[in-house]
Amino acid sequence: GGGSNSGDSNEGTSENNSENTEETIVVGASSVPHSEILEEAKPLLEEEGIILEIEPYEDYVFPNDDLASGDLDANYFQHIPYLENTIEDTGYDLDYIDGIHVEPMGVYSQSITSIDEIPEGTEVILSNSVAEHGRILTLFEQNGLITLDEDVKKSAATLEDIVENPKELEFSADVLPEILPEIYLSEEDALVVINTNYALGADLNPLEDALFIEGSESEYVNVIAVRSEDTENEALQTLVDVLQSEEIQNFILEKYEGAVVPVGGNN
Amino acid sequence: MISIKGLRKVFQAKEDNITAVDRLNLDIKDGEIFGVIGYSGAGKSTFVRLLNRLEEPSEGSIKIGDREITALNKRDLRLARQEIGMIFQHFNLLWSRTVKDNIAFPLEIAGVPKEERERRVLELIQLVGLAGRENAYPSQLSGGQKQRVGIARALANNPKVLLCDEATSALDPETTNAILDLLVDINKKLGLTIILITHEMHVIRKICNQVAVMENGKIVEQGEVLEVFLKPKQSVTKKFVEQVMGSGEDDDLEQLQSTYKGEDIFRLHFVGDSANQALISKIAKQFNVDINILQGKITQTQMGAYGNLIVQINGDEREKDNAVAFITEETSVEVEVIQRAN
Amino acid sequence: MISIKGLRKVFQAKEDNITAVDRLNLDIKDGEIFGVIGYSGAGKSTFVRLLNRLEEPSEGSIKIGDREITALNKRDLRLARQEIGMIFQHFNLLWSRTVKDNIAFPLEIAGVPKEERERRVLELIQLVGLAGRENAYPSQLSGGQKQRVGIARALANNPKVLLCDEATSALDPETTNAILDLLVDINKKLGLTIILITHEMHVIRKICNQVAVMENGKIVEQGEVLEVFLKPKQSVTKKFVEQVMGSGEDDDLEQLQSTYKGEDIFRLHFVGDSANQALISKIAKQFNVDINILQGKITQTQMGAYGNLIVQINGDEREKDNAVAFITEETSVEVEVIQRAN
Amino acid sequence: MLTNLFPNLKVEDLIEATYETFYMTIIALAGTFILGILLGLLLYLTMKGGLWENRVLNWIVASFVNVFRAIPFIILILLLFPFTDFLVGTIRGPNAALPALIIGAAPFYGRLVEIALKEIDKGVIEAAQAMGAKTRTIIFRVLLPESMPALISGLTVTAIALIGYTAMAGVIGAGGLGNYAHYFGFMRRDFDVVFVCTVVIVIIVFIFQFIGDIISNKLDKR
Amino acid sequence: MLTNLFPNLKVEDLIEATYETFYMTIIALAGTFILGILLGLLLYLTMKGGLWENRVLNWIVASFVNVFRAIPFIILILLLFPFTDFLVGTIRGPNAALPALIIGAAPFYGRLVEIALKEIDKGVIEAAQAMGAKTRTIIFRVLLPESMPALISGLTVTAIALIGYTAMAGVIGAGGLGNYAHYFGFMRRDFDVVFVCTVVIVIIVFIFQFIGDIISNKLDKR
Ligand SMILES: Nc1ncnc2c1ncn2[C@@H]1O[C@H](COP(=O)(O)OP(=O)(O)OP(=O)(O)O)[C@@H](O)[C@H]1O
Ligand SMILES: Nc1ncnc2c1ncn2[C@@H]1O[C@H](COP(=O)(O)OP(=O)(O)OP(=O)(O)O)[C@@H](O)[C@H]1O
Ligand SMILES: [Mg+2]
Ligand SMILES: [Mg+2]
Repeated sequence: GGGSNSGDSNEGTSENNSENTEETIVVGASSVPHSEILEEAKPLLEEEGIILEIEPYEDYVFPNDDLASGDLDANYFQHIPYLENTIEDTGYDLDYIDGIHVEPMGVYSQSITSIDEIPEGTEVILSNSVAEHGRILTLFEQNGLITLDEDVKKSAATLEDIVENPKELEFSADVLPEILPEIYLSEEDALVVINTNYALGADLNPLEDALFIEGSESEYVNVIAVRSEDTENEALQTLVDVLQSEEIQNFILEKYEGAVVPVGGNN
Repeated sequence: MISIKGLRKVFQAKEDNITAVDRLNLDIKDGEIFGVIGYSGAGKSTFVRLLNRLEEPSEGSIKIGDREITALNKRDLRLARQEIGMIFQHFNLLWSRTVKDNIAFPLEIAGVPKEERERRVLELIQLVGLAGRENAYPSQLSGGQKQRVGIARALANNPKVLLCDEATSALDPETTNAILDLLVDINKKLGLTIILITHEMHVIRKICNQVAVMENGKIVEQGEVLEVFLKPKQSVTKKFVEQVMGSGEDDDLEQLQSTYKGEDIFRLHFVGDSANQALISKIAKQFNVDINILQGKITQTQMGAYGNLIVQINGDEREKDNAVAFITEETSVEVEVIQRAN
Repeated sequence: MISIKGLRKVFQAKEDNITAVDRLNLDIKDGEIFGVIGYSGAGKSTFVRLLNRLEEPSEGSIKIGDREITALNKRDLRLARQEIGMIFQHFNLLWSRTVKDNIAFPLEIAGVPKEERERRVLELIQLVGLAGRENAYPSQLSGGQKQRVGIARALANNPKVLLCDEATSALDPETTNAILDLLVDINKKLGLTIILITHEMHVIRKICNQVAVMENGKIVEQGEVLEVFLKPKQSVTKKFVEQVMGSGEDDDLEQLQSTYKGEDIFRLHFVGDSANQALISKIAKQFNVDINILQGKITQTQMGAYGNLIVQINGDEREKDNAVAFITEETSVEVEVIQRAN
Repeated sequence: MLTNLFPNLKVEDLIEATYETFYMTIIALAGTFILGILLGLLLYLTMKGGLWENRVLNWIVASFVNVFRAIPFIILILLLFPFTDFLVGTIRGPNAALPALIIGAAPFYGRLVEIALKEIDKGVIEAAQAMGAKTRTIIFRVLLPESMPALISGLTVTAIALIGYTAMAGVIGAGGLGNYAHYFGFMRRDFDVVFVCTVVIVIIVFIFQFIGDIISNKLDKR
Repeated sequence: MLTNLFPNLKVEDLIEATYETFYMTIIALAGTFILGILLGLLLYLTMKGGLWENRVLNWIVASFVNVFRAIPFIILILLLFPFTDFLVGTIRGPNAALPALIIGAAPFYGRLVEIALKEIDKGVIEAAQAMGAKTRTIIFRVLLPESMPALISGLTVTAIALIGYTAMAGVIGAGGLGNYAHYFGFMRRDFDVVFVCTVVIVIIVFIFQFIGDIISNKLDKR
């Protein structure tokens, strides 16, 4: 069902976390790794007197809509640039509390083993999720493969903003992100840009197999987004705290073998 | 009174149009049993289908009682149709309903209450001889049984006019007779007007008052059954009348001619004049000839014997001639020479 | 030679089973035209459908030629069926094909080359009188026209055996005669064996050699047509024979009795003995009576006149008695008293 | 045992997803049946030569049917938000999926109904007309009963298409097996979950097909 | 003018997406037609009382049909990856979508074919049997021609369902209008793109429906 007991009601949140003042928070999340991480955090939150309800989302539009409309108390699926884009597009009064993790974007290929060996005209296959395109292109720019239009915000760049492409890479951005590992296996000569968490599923070791990969200091940190008025909400603060706790960070590191990098705690 | 004026129906076909019913004028009196005969494709089915506007006329008008059928709006047409029963050439039963429910259908339409409906249905099932099969579905019935369901259905709602398209053509003679008796009965008791297409002349003879002969969409002959039977004018009519009158089909005649080679064979046409009664015994007495009846059929009509007999006349040449001359000149019996000895 | 032994068909129904064909034994010679008559629901259609195994027999065996139909595997049954034509009571035409293509269908199945197929189809269209309608679809045909397409289709592939289920019951007499002539013709020329269901006795009389009467799934009477017509044993048969022999249906008799109230009326049964020829003129000469033929039907058979006449005998009381006594005692004509004056 | 074979499967979740799928399918099916019959009848009655021959109305109904069949499901859900909100009071969850499911499936079923109606022997309709039946009577006593086996078979087909649609209804949090398989199985590469969900879906499909076949055969008296 | 009304719309992209949708729909439709007729015939022939009555085979075909109708499309695409790779040589792009489209739609069409075949008058089948026709002849000269109007109407319905499917085929880079609307319209909140794509889809649906209706009516000689 929809976000029950949602809204801005913060009454009853007490600093003592007494057992009879339990509060429910509803958090929208995409599948991997967000909802997995939230599930892990559930029992920890319960100890704090907070009941966590996870609302699964399959797309990237509705979770922000629902957050803005009040159906959700928070969502956990997006990185900061995407959130900013959405706010710009819609005027939603959203903000985030803090970052939780980074899913570094990696570029893989079966036949090509180093950046220098990339032949001219190689096809680059990337996710059809436009939200990721700026990020991916930036990665390519950082690795000296292309140059982007300087007037465009990096995080919002699209394929059309490529001004220099010396290797004449052919970008095809039309595949569902979670199918990319299969594409990697089948299209031997192409460069495939895969989110690390999906790469794991295909038994790739991002740290070893990737041709090049984002660093953990990437600005594409996945955050807990909330309505602006809730940034100080204690229950949500607690959620962030728990997600940034050592226990969860260890879980992330273990489960994703370093492919999902926990952030926060240190800032 | 059914009054039809200039009725016409043209079927649009790709190559050429087919005029199935062609400027037909006709009056049918209330309570009449009106037979329609004609060759296959003459337009008979189309004609009756026009009467309740299952087929929209291309031209012309139809009046039943004081209702101008061709001018009715949908609702009035519907009400008018409830008083017109129809028996279809191809039965058109609902396969999803049992015999009982098929017969009950027009009663449901007319809003007859349940108990009365059931009573009436059982009565009709008895009448058409389907007792014991009331819960069978049409697919489990023989051709004739389906036909009888169709008949019962058409009669269910006590219509004022009944349109029958080959209603008995799938039935054995026994069942046919039973159904025809039933129709006559209803006709007499309730004044039901019946328009009946058939190719079986004995059906016409048995129950019709009036008969019309159709050919190429037109009524080429029409009148009292007896009159048409007695004096068929068109060759179609003659062919049909011969059927009921049993007058030798051509091959029968040939057979007779070869069997009685070299002998005198005549056909005597009795035309329903009571003065001709006992003609054969009269001739036998008056002339020295033997009259041998080979074949023929005589039917009694209100005006006397009607029909024809093929006879062989034996005897002295002179006597024979005299006998023939007598019949030809002194009686209204017509003599047709089929074969002379010399 | 078709040889049927212990043939039985039971339809499973919810309430009770229906034995449509019940332990039937029958032999039909090659080249014979075999008529089957019986009331509606007697099991006639089921019987012929068993012959080509459209209906699987519950019991019994069927042999056509030296093929044991009931024992054939699928492939052989298929080949056997190509030599068995069938005319269906409900036509069963393909609505998606024109008249021409419907008739061509069995030829396609038998793998006849295109030109020959076309030639044959045109020929058949002529034969059944559908020239000009060859490109019409079944939905554009009248009932009789559909029937004729079915007939042409069944004949197309020159079958050895033809099964006809009410093949002419939707046809006018003229067309019926043409079709029957066609059948006899093929029967004579090609030795086609025909099994023909009909309720029209004149069809039986006209073309059949043998006739079987079915009742409740059993053959209750069977034999040469003439024999059965002359000496019908079962009451079903009598009823059917009366149809073709025109012997007064009961209500006709009643009418006669009322018209000729108080007079002597007899029915004379001529039983096909040539010694009885010229009986009426003989009586007229020998006795001082007038014989007035009221009604009746006489048909010529190979053995002489057969049929019956209802006559009124007028004259002196004594003479009348003598005349009747003479007929009864001296001739093979049977006298039935319908009404005596006193 | 289940947990051994399918380590990632949570039985309660599976049961809940199954329940959601059933819930959505059955309610949506009921709605689809009614709306589809209505649309199918309208298409049939207003067509050329139909009982209510009406070019304009036919065109309107046909357009409606085609438009709603054409719109991708996700976009349909989006378009229906205001309507759904008004009707169900929420735009999330299984109940919110129902309007989109029904409006997505009914035009489809409507076409199947139209096809089934067209197969009815014209003769029996004429017979009913000749008896002076109202169009209403013809609809309820001739058209629907005589086409019922095909209507039921068509409904079975639609039911199974609906089960497929419910998978897509996951985007608005309607849950169901398809969503469960995708979100908790496929996306996480827990193929045991995908497998079990697929098996359950197949079983549900068989159940629908089985019931549909039985009813359809029972009704067919030809 | 277009660019004024629909600022986010790129006409070349729209044309390409339209082309992709047409391409996938038409090729998949051809495959679906053949495979669906095959499946429908098998279902019909092997059913109780059918020409090839065979419980086991019927059960197998029915299972096959039901299983593939039941599997959510995205999972179907996944399952078919090895097969697609083998057949088409790639698992990406419009051609790679074809196997999944066909295998997703054919079972569905197969059921429609079965329903259409069941409506054929038993009498004409008997007539063909009585002439000694091979089952093959009965199939090609009786069953298919006599049910053709319903088969074509069913194919129209399937074509339109296929257009819906192609939207989902976007996930493997097959493009098409549905995908274009979803990713370039909906995801970017450019609703003008969604709108135009929907209109184009509706137009395509109308074209299919129009052609289907004409053919079906032309063939119907009843
Ligand atoms: N499929 C069936 N299921 C049940 N009963 C059937 C079935 N087919 C025929 N019958 C019954 O079997 C009996 C014989 O039917 P059949 O069709 O052989 O009669 P028929 O002699 O041809 O009659 P008609 O002259 O009316 O065509 C009838 O009582 C009929 O109701
Ligand atoms: N829908 C139609 N389209 C075209 N022609 C038609 C149509 N219906 C009937 N006809 C033609 O109209 C003529 C008259 O048909 P109708 O059915 O009235 O004949 P009928 O006298 O009833 O014959 P039958 O005794 O064979 O039933 C026939 O030539 C027939 O082919
Ligand atoms: Mg007719
Ligand atoms: Mg019969």
